[in-house]
Amino acid sequence: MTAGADASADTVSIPLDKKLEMYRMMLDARLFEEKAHKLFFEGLVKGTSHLALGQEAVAAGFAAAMRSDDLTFCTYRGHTHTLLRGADMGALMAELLGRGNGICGGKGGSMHLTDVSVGAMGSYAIVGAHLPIAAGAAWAAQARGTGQVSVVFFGDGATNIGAFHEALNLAAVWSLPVVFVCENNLYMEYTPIGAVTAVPNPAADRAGAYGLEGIILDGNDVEAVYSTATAALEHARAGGGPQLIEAKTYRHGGHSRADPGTYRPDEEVQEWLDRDPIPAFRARLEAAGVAAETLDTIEAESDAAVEAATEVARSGPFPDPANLETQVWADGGSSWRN
Amino acid sequence: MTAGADASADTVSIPLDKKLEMYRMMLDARLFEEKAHKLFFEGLVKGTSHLALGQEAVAAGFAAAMRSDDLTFCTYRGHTHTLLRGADMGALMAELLGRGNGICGGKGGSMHLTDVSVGAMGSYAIVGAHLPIAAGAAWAAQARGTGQVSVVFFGDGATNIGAFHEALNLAAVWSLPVVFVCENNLYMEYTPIGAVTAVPNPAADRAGAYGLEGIILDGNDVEAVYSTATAALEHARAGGGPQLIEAKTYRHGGHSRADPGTYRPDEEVQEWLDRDPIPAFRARLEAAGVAAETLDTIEAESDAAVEAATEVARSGPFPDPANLETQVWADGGSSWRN
Amino acid sequence: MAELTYRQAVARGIAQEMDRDPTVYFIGEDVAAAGGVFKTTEGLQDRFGPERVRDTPISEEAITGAVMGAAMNGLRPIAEIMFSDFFATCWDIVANQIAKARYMTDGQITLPLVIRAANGGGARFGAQHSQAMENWAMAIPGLKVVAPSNAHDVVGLLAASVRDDDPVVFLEQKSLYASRQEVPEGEIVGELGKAAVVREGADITVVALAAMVPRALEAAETLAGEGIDVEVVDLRSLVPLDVTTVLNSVVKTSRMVTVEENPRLCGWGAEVTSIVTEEAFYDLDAPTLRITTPHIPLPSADTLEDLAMPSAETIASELRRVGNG
Amino acid sequence: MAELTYRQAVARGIAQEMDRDPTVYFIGEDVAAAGGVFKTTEGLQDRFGPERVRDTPISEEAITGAVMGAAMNGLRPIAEIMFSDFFATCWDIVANQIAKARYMTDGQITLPLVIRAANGGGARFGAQHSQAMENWAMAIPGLKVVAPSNAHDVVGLLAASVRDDDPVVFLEQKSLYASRQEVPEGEIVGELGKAAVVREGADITVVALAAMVPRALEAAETLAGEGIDVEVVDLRSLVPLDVTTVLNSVVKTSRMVTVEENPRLCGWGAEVTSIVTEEAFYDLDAPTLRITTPHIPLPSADTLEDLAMPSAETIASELRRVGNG
Ligand SMILES: Cc1ncc(C[n+]2csc(CCOP(=O)(O)OP(=O)(O)O)c2C)c(N)n1
Ligand SMILES: Cc1ncc(C[n+]2csc(CCOP(=O)(O)OP(=O)(O)O)c2C)c(N)n1
Ligand SMILES: [Mg+2]
Ligand SMILES: [Mg+2]
Repeated sequence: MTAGADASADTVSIPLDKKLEMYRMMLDARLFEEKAHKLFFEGLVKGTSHLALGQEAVAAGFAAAMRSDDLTFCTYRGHTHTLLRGADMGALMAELLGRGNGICGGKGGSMHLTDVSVGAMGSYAIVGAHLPIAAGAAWAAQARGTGQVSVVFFGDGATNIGAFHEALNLAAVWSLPVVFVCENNLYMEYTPIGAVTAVPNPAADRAGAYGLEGIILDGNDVEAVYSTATAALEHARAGGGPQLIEAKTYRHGGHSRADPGTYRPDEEVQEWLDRDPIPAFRARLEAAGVAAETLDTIEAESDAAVEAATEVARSGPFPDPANLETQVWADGGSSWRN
Repeated sequence: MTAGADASADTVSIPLDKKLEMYRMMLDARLFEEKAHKLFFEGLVKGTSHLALGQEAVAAGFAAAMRSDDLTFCTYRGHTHTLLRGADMGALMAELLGRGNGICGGKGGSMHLTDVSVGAMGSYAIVGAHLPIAAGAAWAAQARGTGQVSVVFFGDGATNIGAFHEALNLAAVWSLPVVFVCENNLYMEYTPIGAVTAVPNPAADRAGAYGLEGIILDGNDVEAVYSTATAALEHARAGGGPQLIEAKTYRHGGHSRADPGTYRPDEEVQEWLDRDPIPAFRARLEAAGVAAETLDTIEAESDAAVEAATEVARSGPFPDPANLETQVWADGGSSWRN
Repeated sequence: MAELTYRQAVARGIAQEMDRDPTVYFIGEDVAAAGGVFKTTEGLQDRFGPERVRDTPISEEAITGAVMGAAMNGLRPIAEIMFSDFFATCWDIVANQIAKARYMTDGQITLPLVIRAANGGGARFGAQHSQAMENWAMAIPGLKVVAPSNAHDVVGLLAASVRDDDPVVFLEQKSLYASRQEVPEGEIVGELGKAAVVREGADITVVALAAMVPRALEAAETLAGEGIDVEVVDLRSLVPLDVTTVLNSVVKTSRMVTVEENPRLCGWGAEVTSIVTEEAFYDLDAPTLRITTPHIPLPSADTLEDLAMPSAETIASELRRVGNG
Repeated sequence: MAELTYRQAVARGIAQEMDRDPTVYFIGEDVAAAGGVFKTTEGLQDRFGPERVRDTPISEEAITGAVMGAAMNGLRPIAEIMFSDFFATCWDIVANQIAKARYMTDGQITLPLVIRAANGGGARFGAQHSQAMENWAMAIPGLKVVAPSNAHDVVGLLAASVRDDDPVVFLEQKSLYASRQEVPEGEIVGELGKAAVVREGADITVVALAAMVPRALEAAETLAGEGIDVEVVDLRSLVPLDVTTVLNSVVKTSRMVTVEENPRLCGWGAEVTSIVTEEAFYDLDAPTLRITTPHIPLPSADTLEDLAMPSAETIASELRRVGNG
């Protein structure tokens, strides 16, 4: 599929339980982040947080298609990606609140969620840096013959930084099993990507520079994402080399923290709210005969999970001050002298 | 003209005096560098030197086409580019020998030849760095309405580093008057560019990623270079934005210093020696009716100029030790404290 | 005389210079239409137009390369690197190109440019958005390094930096952005390389920078109540470094403590300490002391971050150790 | 026992570890088919094959990113950055990603990797290919920093670095590549964080690193003839830092001089000096002294470069100033 084509046409038949799993994933992500947003305004989430509200279909479609030992690399906008690989929701929420029971013991915070045990290999807060790192993990997979695939998510803005270019070229030359996924939500922080990018599709229109096909995808269609992801993972796993996918999507809210996102035209926001991936998928599921109660139950379960996670976080202890100086080194400490 | 096309077809009629100027330029460059090579083996050129023997047509064609206030940015392989913009040959040679009468007072050396007075804005020794810098100079030209064009020369290897990508995108987005010229001599230091690059034409095949046409050029045909350069400079000067040109060429010798270049197949070397731009151009000039004596005279004059420059360099004083700590700051000194 | 935040002082300083000199241009990510992620540059694009105040792609090498090239060719550009941590993504341009161009060309190239960035911790942003990296820049010959501690100095030192013919790394301490100060109307132009004795004292010299200055002052107040009279020196710029003011103070007090936000190793505190040990050894009555963040990346959790960075309390308790004997 | 050059010791060290551990891989520019631009890695690709010894594009961020990712996923990779100056082109990956990953994830990520580079001046390569940048790395929490002064240590410390579970920046001093030493056959494994007293002496402690070690030894010999007995400490690694050996020596001699190749400001000499001043203040009988390159980019001309870097002669004459009183 080349730039301009719509990947949803490729949707293969997806088993119902996979569909329901993805529905649950999207709801988990949505409700988790809506709660995080609330907690930010309560002053409980310190520092910053970058929500992916509206972008859940990309994370869900990929996570559902990945093998359990595949590796995810994401950005500061990484709550959803980390959660949907299977990280513990309570530990994630606790991390946002800077608690000792957080997934990184409070050392990482919202921008650095990581759960290596489920293949969530880190959230990277400097734009573009994780692309070569993901390629490196794929190189190790190739060298060791593990059959793992690295999947690396990044924004449209990341396509203009040097590391993007270096990673794509290396991955292509070494035929590495890595899938590069650009979540094009049309904006950097506040600047429209079109204002600072030489091509209309910032990722897909550059695929040719690395001998790759440019794949464009409706990132709000979770089934399309799942199908494209499945194909890309298979391709990479089979030794076909990297893939570059541009998923068109939109964040419902601002870039981070309290940003209201007012730099975006109202009509544009409305148009994308109308394309919210969750109700759209629900409608499709219902049309396909899934009972509303089934979906309501899933929603209620997600809600309960988020409430429970919130409780775990709120009641979590603050980090032990003794942990301030641990885990700089592999010996567990931080000593640089004798 | 797009990737794969041969720019020499566009050769417009070039006035004879321009042709003879270019012939002299190529000879100046050739003889200057042959002498530098000799002096390296005599132990007079210290450190390193990177010769562009065989690549002279690119430098000559561009220098002949540029306006006197246009700006050249080149690499450590920059003797020729700096010389042909008009830098004093004796001062260049003296710089290679680390003398106080060198063009940079001995502080720059072979890899950093610079003569701002003739628009030779520096030789940059870290691959790729000068591409954004050249774009920046073009931005100032645009902002100030000077009509200058920046021309930046770089190797095939430089197309895989991040700065290449960032510079091209910025230049395209801001429609900057900058001409990017890749001198594709098929090798990085010792590694064939094809072994580490995802596309066959490392620059031209990436032009599309910046909304540009990929222009491929026979870099050993000085007339083709001149014509393409003239067109690109006009385009950029007229506000048409950047151009990306890939000139295919070859270095006759090794990468640097004493490298014999043995990693290259003999037949490949021979094939390119047969395409040496200087005899080829001479043959064409003679075929067009230029008298052999005219060309011999030019050659003799170049030779004399190089000998004179060598004498200037050999007899130049070593730098005054007092200059060690000058010119860190604009006040001429290097003091960081009171 | 209006109250100005440190944040507002940035825009005021830039505007003052853009007004004065048409060759001053300003670029960075999200700085123009949106006024900057820290709201430090609001209104500048409206006032000076989209040619002179421009948004860039996320391309730090292109941004810093652009101001370098532009400075070579007639502009006096200002770039913003959003968080100082991101200097790492363009360190080649800054440390290898900008810093060295003049020397390598024996003075042929002059680079009157400023690169501003939000520096330091305290905002719970985690290890990749919180570094105090003034020591990275100080270690590179050819860079001037400025880090104001208050709104008045932001305006004055920014103006001085723009007018300076050398490249200046201008570090705004992000935890100070909300701090306020009375700042007079009219043009303000400071001077690089002049430290300020912001509190006179007889017993101990405390040398501080940026966010550590108000904390050192607070600690000094605490100790005043305990009979220890602390002198506080605000370095304001690291390059040039006002060694004279530091030495004069040490000669007076015979004791010196440096307070820096940097992780432990190779910070400016070590440099100042070494200079003092070498040049005022016989004036010292007690060992020097460096207060720093431990040699760790900065943690995100508020409680941990507060523990990591030197606070007024930890400064006070360390000063007590040095005593006034 | 064979004579080995410092250059050959690099290949020997890498080969020793690749032989032992099949998860050790090695990548870099021109390192494989051509054996490296300094001929430090000749024969490795022939011996270990093109999978384990690979040439890369000129993409320092991709190279360092690749070893980081690979180290997360089961390899113990080694990367070469050809000249240490080029660390600036990938400083984000090294300083912001590799150094911080373990801490930010509270120990979830372990990065057993080594990044080697040719460091320092003396080869007349000019300011962009001659920097001694060990202080850049030392200033970043999370990086270990090693810089051997002789062929034996190259093998042993390279082995120790590969076996270490933390990221190590391994700096080979390019002006030492041609130096030779008897090195025993068989496996050699050193230890990080152990300085060596390479010359015992009673009067002055000289702390040196890499190329400054032989120069300090030469200066010590000169002074021996003048009745000044110099002890020379080769730090060998900056992180971990063997403070104990330095302090023990200073307690004995009561005088300390550091000799480093770095430009003046914020080098490891300042760090060591500050530690000594803080912890052995009452043992010092004279001001400490730092010998460094001036705070300038390194010039290319041989005469100027020689003048800029600390030589045995300048070290000797500075040591005379410190005296043996
Ligand atoms: C190298 C670097 N430059 C700038 C930033 C600041 N920054 C954080 S997010 C962001 C916008 C990124 O846009 P995009 O890649 O489209 O991702 P999105 O936030 O839209 O998911 C910027 C500029 C950064 N983190 N790293
Ligand atoms: C960032 C960086 N990496 C590596 C080097 C070392 N190096 C110098 S020249 C060179 C090869 C460059 O090849 P190319 O761009 O094709 O230019 P050429 O030398 O062929 O003219 C390399 C790897 C460097 N100078 N800068
Ligand atoms: Mg975006
Ligand atoms: Mg080449």
